[in-house]
Amino acid sequence: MFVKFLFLISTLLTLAGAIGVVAVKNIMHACVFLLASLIGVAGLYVTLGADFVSAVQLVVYVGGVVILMIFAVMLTGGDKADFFNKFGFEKVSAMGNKKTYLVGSAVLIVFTLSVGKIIFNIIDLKSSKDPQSYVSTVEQLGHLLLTDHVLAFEASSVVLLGALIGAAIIARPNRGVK
Amino acid sequence: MNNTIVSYLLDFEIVRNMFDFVSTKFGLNASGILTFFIFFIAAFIVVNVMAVIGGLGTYAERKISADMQMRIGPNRVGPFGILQFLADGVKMIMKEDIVPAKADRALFFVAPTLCLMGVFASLAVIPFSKGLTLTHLNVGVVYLLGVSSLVGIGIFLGGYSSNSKWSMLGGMRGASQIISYEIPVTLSMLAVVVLAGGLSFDKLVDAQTGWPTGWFIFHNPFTFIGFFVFFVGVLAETNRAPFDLPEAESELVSGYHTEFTGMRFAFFALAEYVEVFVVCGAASALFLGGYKVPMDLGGESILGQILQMGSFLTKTFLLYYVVIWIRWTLPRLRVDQLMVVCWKYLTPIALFNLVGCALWVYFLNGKSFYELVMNMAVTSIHSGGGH
Amino acid sequence: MSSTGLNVYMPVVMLFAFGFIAVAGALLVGKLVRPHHPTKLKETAYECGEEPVGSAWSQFNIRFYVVGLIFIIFDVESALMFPVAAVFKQFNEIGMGSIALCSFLVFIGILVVGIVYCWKKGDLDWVKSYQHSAARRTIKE
Amino acid sequence: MISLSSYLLISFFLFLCGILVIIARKNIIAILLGIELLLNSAALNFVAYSRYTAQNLDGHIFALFIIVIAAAEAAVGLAIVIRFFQIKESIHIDDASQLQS
Amino acid sequence: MDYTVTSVAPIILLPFLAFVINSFIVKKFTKVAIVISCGAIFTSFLFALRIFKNFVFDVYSSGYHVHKVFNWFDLSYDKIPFKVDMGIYIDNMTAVMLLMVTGVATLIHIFSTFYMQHDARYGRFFVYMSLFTSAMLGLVLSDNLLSVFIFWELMGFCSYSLIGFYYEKEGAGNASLKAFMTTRVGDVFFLLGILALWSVVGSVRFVDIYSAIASGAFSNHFVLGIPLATFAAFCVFMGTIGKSAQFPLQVWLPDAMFGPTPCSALIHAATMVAAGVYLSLRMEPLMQLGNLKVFIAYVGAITAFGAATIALIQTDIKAVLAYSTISQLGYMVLGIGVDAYNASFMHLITHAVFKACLFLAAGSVIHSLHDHHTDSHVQEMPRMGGLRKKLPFTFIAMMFCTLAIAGIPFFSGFVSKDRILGEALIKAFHSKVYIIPMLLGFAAAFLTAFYMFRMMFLTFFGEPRDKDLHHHVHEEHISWNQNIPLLILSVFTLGVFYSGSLTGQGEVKIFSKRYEWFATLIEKPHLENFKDYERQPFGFSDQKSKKVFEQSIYDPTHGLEEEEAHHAHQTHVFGAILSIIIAFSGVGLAYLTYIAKKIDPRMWTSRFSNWNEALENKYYMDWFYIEVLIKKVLLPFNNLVSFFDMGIFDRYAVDGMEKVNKTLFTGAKWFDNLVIDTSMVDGTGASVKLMNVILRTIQSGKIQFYFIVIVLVLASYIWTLNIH
Repeated sequence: MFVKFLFLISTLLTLAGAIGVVAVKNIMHACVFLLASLIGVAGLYVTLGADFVSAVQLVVYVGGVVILMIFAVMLTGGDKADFFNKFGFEKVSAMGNKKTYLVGSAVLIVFTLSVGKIIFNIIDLKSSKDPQSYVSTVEQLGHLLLTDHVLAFEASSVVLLGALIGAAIIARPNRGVK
Repeated sequence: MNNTIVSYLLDFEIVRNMFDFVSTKFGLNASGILTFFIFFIAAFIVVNVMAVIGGLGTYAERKISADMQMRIGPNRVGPFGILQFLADGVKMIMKEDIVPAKADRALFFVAPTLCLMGVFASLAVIPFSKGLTLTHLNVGVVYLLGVSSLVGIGIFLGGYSSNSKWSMLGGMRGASQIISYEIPVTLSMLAVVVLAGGLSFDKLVDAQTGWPTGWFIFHNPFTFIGFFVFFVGVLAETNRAPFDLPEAESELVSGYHTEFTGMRFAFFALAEYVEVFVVCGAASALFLGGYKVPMDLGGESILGQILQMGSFLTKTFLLYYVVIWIRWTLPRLRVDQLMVVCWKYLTPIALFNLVGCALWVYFLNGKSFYELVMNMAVTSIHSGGGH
Repeated sequence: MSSTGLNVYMPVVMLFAFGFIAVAGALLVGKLVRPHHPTKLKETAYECGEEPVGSAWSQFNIRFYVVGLIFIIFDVESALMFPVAAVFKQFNEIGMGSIALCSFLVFIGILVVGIVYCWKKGDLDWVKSYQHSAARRTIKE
Repeated sequence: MISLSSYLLISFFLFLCGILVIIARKNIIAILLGIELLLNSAALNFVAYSRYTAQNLDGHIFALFIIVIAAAEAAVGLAIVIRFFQIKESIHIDDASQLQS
Repeated sequence: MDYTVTSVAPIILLPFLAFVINSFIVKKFTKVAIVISCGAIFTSFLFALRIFKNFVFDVYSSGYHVHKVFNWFDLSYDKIPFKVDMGIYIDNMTAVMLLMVTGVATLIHIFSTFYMQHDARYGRFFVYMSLFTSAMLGLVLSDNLLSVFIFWELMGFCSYSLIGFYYEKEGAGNASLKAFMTTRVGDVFFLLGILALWSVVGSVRFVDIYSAIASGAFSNHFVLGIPLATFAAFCVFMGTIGKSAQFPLQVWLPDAMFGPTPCSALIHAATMVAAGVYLSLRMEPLMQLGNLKVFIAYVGAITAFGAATIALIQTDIKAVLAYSTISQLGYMVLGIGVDAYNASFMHLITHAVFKACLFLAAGSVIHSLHDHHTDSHVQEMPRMGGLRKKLPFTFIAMMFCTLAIAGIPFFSGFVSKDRILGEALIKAFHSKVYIIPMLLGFAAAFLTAFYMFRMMFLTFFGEPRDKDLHHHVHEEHISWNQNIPLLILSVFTLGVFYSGSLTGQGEVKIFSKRYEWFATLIEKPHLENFKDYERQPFGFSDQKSKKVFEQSIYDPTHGLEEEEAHHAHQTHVFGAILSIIIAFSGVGLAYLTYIAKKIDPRMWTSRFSNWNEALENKYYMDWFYIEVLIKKVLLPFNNLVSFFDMGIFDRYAVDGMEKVNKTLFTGAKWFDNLVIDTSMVDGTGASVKLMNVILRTIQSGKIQFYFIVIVLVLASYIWTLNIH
C-alpha cells in the first residue's frame, strides 16, 4: 500500500524532474530539476529495498554532484544572456533551439522503435507478488565489498584518486598563467 | 528490521487490541491505516515541538547573550519575555513579502522550502528514546548526512535566487563551507560506526551505556578527540559562530537571506535553529550515550521511555547551550582560516581518529579504555592476592 | 509487524511533506493578512544604499570549485567506507579482521595520498594560491 | 505489487530524457546533467534486476560503483568545462570542435 | 600449497616484477635497479633448478607433466560458449628450457654489468632485459597458442627496443624497424594459423590440439582447397620462420647486431630465436599431420647452408656469429624436418649455451679493443689478431665454444648436430627427397668448422695487424663479471652434460644410473595420451601422482625393429665418422689458410668472383625485398589506393563540381546571361555547397554529432538482436 504510494510519488518526481531537465531554458532551474529527479530515483531505490544505495544516492548526488554542478554554473558566469559581462554570456545560455530539439526527437523516435521492438512485447505492468521481503542490505554490502568485490573496492578508490588529481590539475587557478 | 514508534507501541496489549478492534469493525486489515495515523500524529507532534524549540532557541539566544553582556534581554511579552518568539512569529506573518525585481522567483520560493524540508526530514531519525522515536532507519547516519545536505543547496539557492551581491557571496560561502565541513563530520561518524558496528541510531546508542564510562567519547583517546572534531564540524555546518561567515553582518549585510523578508526569512531562521538542535542531538546520540539512562531504569516501559527522553534532551540542551555560549564568546574566523581549519586540521585529525579506532577495534577487540583499566586492576588484584 | 518493512519510511515522506506544507501554507496564509504595496525602490536589491550595478550572477573564483571537487571525492569515498565500517567489528569477531583492516587501511591510505597531494600543491589553502596566481598574472602582463 | 517492467520503463524514460538533453542542449554543463540522467537510469536497472531476478546484491554493488564513476566523471568533466571556459570564454559545445584552442 | 603457485609462478613473476619496479626507480637509483634485475633473474634460476630437479631426478619419466588452468575471461552467452583459459603446462621440455633460459640470462645479466657499465643508459638496458626475460619465460610456460602469441609479440617489442638501443647510432633505428617488420610478416601468418586451429578445435591449448589431431578432427576440413591441417601447420611454421630467421625472412638477424652485444647474446642467439624452434617443436604433430616435413627440411637446410656461405666472407666478428646463428637455427629446423625431434631440441639447448658464450666472448673482445682515435670499439677482424696473450680467459672460453660449434667430438655441438645429420642420413637412405637437405647439411657442417676457426685464427692468433690498437689493450685479469660468466658457460659446452656417449647414441651406466637423460626424457608428445585428457583447475594441487608415470628406461632401438635399429645405428656411426672427418677437414683448411698461409683466400674470391659478389650482397635478399617487393609491389598498391582516395574522389567529386560550375558559368555568360546564368549557376553552386556540407559534417569535431551516430549505431544493433 504505502509501497505503491511511495513508488507513485517517486516516479512522479523522477519523471517530472527529467522532463524539467529536458525542457527548461534556465540551467540553474535545470540543476534544481535534476535534484528533484535524483531524489525521486532515491525513492525508487527505497521501494526496491536498496536502502543503502538510496542513502548513498542522497549523499553523493544531492550533497555532492548537484552542488558541484551549481558551482560550475556560477564559475562559468551565470545563465542569463541579457546581462553585460565579459565572459560571453550569449554563448553560455545556449540551451538548445528548435533545430536541435527536432534532431534529438528524431533520434529518440528511432531509438525508441528499435528498443521497443524488444521490450514492448515482454512488458507486463501488473505482475503479481512481491519477490522478497525487505531486509537491511548494509551488512551484506559490507561483506560483499570485503570479500567478493574487494578488488573493485580498492580500484574505485584509485579511480577517485586519479579523478581528484586530474581534476585538480586541470582546474588549478594558476595553471593557465604558467 | 527497523524498530519504530509503531513497532514499539505494538508491544502493548492495548494497541494490538485496538488494531484488531478496528480491523474487525471495518472488516479490513487496518494495520496500514493505523500505522499511518500513528506516524502522522507522532510526526506532527515532533514537528511542532521542534518549531517551538526553534522559536525558544531564538529566545534563549537573546537571553543568554543578554546575560553574558550584563543586559536583561527580552522581558516584555509574557513572563521573562518567554513568549517573545510568538510575537516575532506574528510580526513575521504580518510583514510584507518583498521579492526583488531581478530575483529568480521560482527559486526564491524553493530555497527556504529546501532548507526546511531537509531539516525536518533529518528529524525522522533523531533518537529521542528507544521506543518513542519516529523511526530507526538502518542507514540512519548516512540518511542524516544526505538529507542535511539539502540545507546546503537551499542556502546556496537562497543566495542565488535573490539577485544581490551580498546574498550571492553569502550563498557561495555557505555552500562551500557546509560541504567542506561535511568531511570531518562524516569521518568522525565513521569512527563511531567502526566502534559500534552498525549504521542505525539505535545500534549506535545501544553500543554505549548509561554511565559516562561507557560513552563513546570516553571509549578511547581517538573518539575523545573525534567528539570535538565532530562538534566543531557541525558548528560550521549549521553556520553558527564562529563559523557564521555566510551571514556575517559586518561584511555581507545578512548573508544569503539579505533579501528575504517575512515568513521566508522566518523559515530560514527556523531551519537554522532546528538544525542546531538536530546536530546537537546527533552529537549526544553518537558520543554522549544518547538516550541511555544509568542502569536502564524503567526498561521498556513508558516510564523508561520518559526517562530516556529526559536524558537525551538534557544532553542535547546542554550542547545547545554550549553552542550559544560559543557564539557570544568567540570572534568570527576569516574565510581563509575557515578553509585551513577544515582541510588542514580537522580532516587529517579525523582520518587519524578513524584509523586509530579501526586499529583499536582490531587489537583490543573494541574494549573501551575503562574496561581495559578495570581488567588490569582486577588482574593485578588477583595476582596481588596470589602472594 | 505491519504489511511491509517499508512503513519505516513513512515518517520520512511525511516530514518532507510537512516541510513543504509549512512554507507553502504559511505563504498562502500570509497573503491574506499581510500588506502588499510594491514600489520600485523596494524591489531593488539592498546594497547598503548603493545603486546595484549589473547582476550578481557574475563569475566566481575557481577556488570554490576546487573545494567542491575535493569534497565530492572524499564524500564518495566515505560513503563507500560506511558499509565496510559497519561490518568491521563482525569481521574482527569471526577472525577475518586482518583482511578487513588491510583493505580498510589501503583505502584510507589512497585517500590520504589525495589530500597530501592537494595540500602540497596548495589547493587547500584559500588565499595563497589565489595571490600567487594574481601575482603571476600581474608579472605576466 | 510493483512489477519489474514498470521500473524498466521508468529507467528507459530517464534514458531517453538523457539522450535528448545531450543531443539538444548546446551548453556543456547541461550535457553533463544529461549524462547524470543516463547513469541513473543504468543504476536503476541494475538495482531493479538484482531485486527481481538475481538472488544476490551484485546489482547494488554495481549501482554503488556507478555512483562512484558518476562522481568522478562529474568532477573531471566540470573541471574541463571550467578550464575550457577560461580559455575560450564560452561553454558552447560547438566551440569545442577543435582539439587545440 | 599448489605446486604451480609456489614454485612455477615466481619464475615468470619475479623478472616482471623487477621490470615494473625498475621502470619507476631506474632514473634515480640505477644501482638498486640493476641489483633488483640480477637478483630477480637469479632467484627464478633457482626456482628453475628446483623444477628441473623435480622433473629429471625425482620423477624420471618422459610422460610426466603438470598442467594447471585458470579462467581468463568467459563471455559465454547461453548457447554459444566463448571461454578463454590461461594455463601453465610443464613437462620435461619446459623444465629444460626454463633451466637454460634462466641460467643463460643470469650469466648474461652478470656480464652486462661489466659490459654496459660506462653506458649512458646503463639502467634502462636492464629494464628491457628483465621484461624480455619474463616474456621468454612466459612463452615457455604457457599452455596455449594465444598466450604464446602474446609473449611472442612482447618479445618482438623488446627486441625492437633493444636493437634500437643506441638509437643515436647510424642505422640502428632502421635495423630495429627492419627486425620488427620482418618478424611481423611471420606473426601475421602465425595469427592466421591460430585462428584456423580455433576454427576446428574450438580451443588453442596444446593438449586440445593434440587430442583433436589424435581423434582426427582435422580430416575433411579445407581452406582454399588445401587441407586445413596443412594450412595451419604452414602458418605456424611461418611464425617460426619469422621469429628464428629462416630462409625467406632471415634478413633481420644480421642487422640486429646493432644492439649491445649482451642483448645480442640473449635475444638473437640464445633464447628469442630459439622460441620459434620451440614453437615448431611443440606443434610438431601438426606439422606431421600437415605433411610439411619435407618443406621444413628444405627450408632448414637451405638456411643452414646459405647462412654458412655468407658467414665465410664476413669481417665483422659479430656478423660472423650472427650468420652462424642463422645457420645453426637452420640445423634445428632441419632436425624437425627429418624427425629428429629429440636431437633438434638438444641442439637448441646446446646452441643456446655456446652461442651465448661466443657472443659474450666477442663482447669482451670488442670491449677491450678501444680505438682512441675515433673513440669507438672495434669489431673488424682484420684489425685484430694476436689477442691470445692479452685476453687468455676469453680465448679459452671462445675456443671451447668454437670447438663445440664446429662439431669436434667430446663437445656438445658435436653430439646434437651429429645426431641431426645422422637422422638426415637415414631419411636420405629411405627417400630420395631428403638427399639434398642431407648434402647441404654436411656441407654446412664443413663450412661451419671453417669459418668459425677462421674467426678464431683471425682474432686470437698470428701477429697483431693493428699495432697501436693492440698496444692499448689492457691485460685481462680474472674478474667476476667479465670472464667468469664466459668460463662457466664454456664448461657446459662439454658433451657429457647432454649425452653419455660421444655420438649421443647408446647409453652409459655409472653406478647403474642412466646418463642418457636427454634422449630418454624428451620425446614427441604421445598423442594417444591426450585422447581423454582432463586438466586440473588452477589451485587444484596434486603432483599428477608420480606413481602414474612409471620411470622411463632408455630404449636403444627407438621402438624400431631389430634390423631397422641395427641399420639405424650403423648409419649413425657412419654419419658420426663422416661429420668428424668433415669438421677436422674444415679446421685444417682454416689452419692452412690463415695460420700456415699455404692458401691465399684471395685465390678463392678471384676464382668464385661472381659467387663472392653474391655473397657480399647476401644473395641480394635485401635488394630483393627493398627494391622489388616494397618499391615495385607495395608502393604502387598504396599509390593506387591513395590515388583513388585523393585523385578521383576529391578531384572529381568535390573540385569537379566547381569546375563544372565554372565552365557552365562561363558558357552561359558567353552566349546568354539571362536565364541559364541564374538557374544553372545557382543550382550547381547549391549542389556544390550541399556536397561540401555533407563531406564536412562527417568529419566535424561536433561531439553531439558523434553522439547521435553512436546512439543510432546502438539502436541498429539492438534492432538486430532477436530475443524471444
